[in-house]
Amino acid sequence: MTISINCRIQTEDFSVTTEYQALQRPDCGAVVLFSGLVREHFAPIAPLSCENTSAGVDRLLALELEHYPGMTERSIIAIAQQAAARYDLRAVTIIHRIGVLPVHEQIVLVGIASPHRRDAFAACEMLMDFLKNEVPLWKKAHFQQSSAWVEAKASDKTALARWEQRPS
Amino acid sequence: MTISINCRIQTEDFSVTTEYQALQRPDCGAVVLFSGLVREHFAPIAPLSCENTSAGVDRLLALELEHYPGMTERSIIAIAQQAAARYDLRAVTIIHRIGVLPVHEQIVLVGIASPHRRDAFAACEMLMDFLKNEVPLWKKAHFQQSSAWVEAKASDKTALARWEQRPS
Amino acid sequence: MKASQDTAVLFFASLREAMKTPNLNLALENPVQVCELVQLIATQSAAYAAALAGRELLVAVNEQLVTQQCMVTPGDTVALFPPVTGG
Amino acid sequence: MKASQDTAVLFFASLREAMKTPNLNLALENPVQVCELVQLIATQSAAYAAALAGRELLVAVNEQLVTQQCMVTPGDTVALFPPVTGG
Repeated sequence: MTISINCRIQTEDFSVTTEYQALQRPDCGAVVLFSGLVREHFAPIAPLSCENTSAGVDRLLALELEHYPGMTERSIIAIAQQAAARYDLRAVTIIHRIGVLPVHEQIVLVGIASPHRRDAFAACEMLMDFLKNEVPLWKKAHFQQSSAWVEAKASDKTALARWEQRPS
Repeated sequence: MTISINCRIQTEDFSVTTEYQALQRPDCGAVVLFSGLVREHFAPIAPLSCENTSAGVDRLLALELEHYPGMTERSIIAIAQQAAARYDLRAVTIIHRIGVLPVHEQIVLVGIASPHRRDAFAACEMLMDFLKNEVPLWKKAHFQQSSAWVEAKASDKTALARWEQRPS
Repeated sequence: MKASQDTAVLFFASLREAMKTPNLNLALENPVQVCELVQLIATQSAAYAAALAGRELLVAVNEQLVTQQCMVTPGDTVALFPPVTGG
Repeated sequence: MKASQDTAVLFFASLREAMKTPNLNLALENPVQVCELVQLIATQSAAYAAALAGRELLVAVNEQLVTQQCMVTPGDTVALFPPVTGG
């Protein structure tokens, strides 16, 4: 069974349409896509309530993504291969953007094509958890008045642990 | 918090691009899309091996989707509301096609926009499990030489049970 | 004797094909259980009896999924169908 | 005395900003543990010591994540960075 793995780190935007079409396989009944976007109301540590944000508390303008050229690309291919070893996948696409990404911009795309939906869902969610914990990428939040590096969330580590408990 | 629920039963094809754009919300960092397609090598009961299929065993031409007009639409809205009551969702799109769908055609789309990826993934997967078990839709497989109604899979019932065990 | 009221019974998918009709109208006088209603249809013809026999059936009354023990009131719409396979 | 070989140490994200440089070259003569290498950098200046102190650091040696106890061989590329936050 061949599997096509397509991983890219890029500054330019990606097209969900193009990637969705490229993922399709005649023997795949399921395509799952995850798209991560820069949302408003982003708080680097403690979440701000909507009321505070709209009342003029420092507003997020953009996220800046830094990576480790070489290692980041290799890490992403490595996690794609781990997912492919664990689930019945036929195509995996991972695109992560770097540089300055204003609010509403697309940051990351994970796309999976599989004969069966459960494999596609599990692999997509696993890859997002691995991306959040194991790939050298760092976010800096640029607010109107200040900037701050985003701190790693405990909930992302917890999410990662799920994949260690499950049988492969 | 407002939530937009968009459910449709239709014979015509849908555009993942259009639905993806319609799902995006300024406060949503996560969009998860599931697209189900008519795959080759489809077997209504026991799976055929690829060897058999390519060796000329009865080949799938199309799936035909039957529904219960009125109840199907209401059931889909009901499951979307159940997902929205359980997870932090801002937009839900469910489109299910009916009629004759040749191989490679799109059958179903479930799209979720949420502030957080875990809610988006869980709701999307829950909705697919509910669609497979609780919504009046039936597939008939048209092969080159014969036709057969698709039988319900035990694995889909098992998948459904997961949502009963989890806390809401 | 009470006036009877038409109760529509709809069939879908493989059951519709086996029944060779998408629906029947039954003149019910009193409420009956779904399972009694199915028996009633089976007594109408050997073909119906054969179509309904030994088959896992789901039931909706007025577009709500119910059990075979649910009561059907004259005038209700009943739907009988095999386990669903959409998605 | 052995010839020393340049060992590149890269810094990323908040650590890069705190160190005020994206990299340093250390002339190592013998293999050292990562934690010893971090100590070595901290002794070079008070600013480096402050940047490295009390911070959760991840380490990659030749682009592979390793622990602080891992040995660094002269000529390796070491990267130090805070916990990742991509995705």
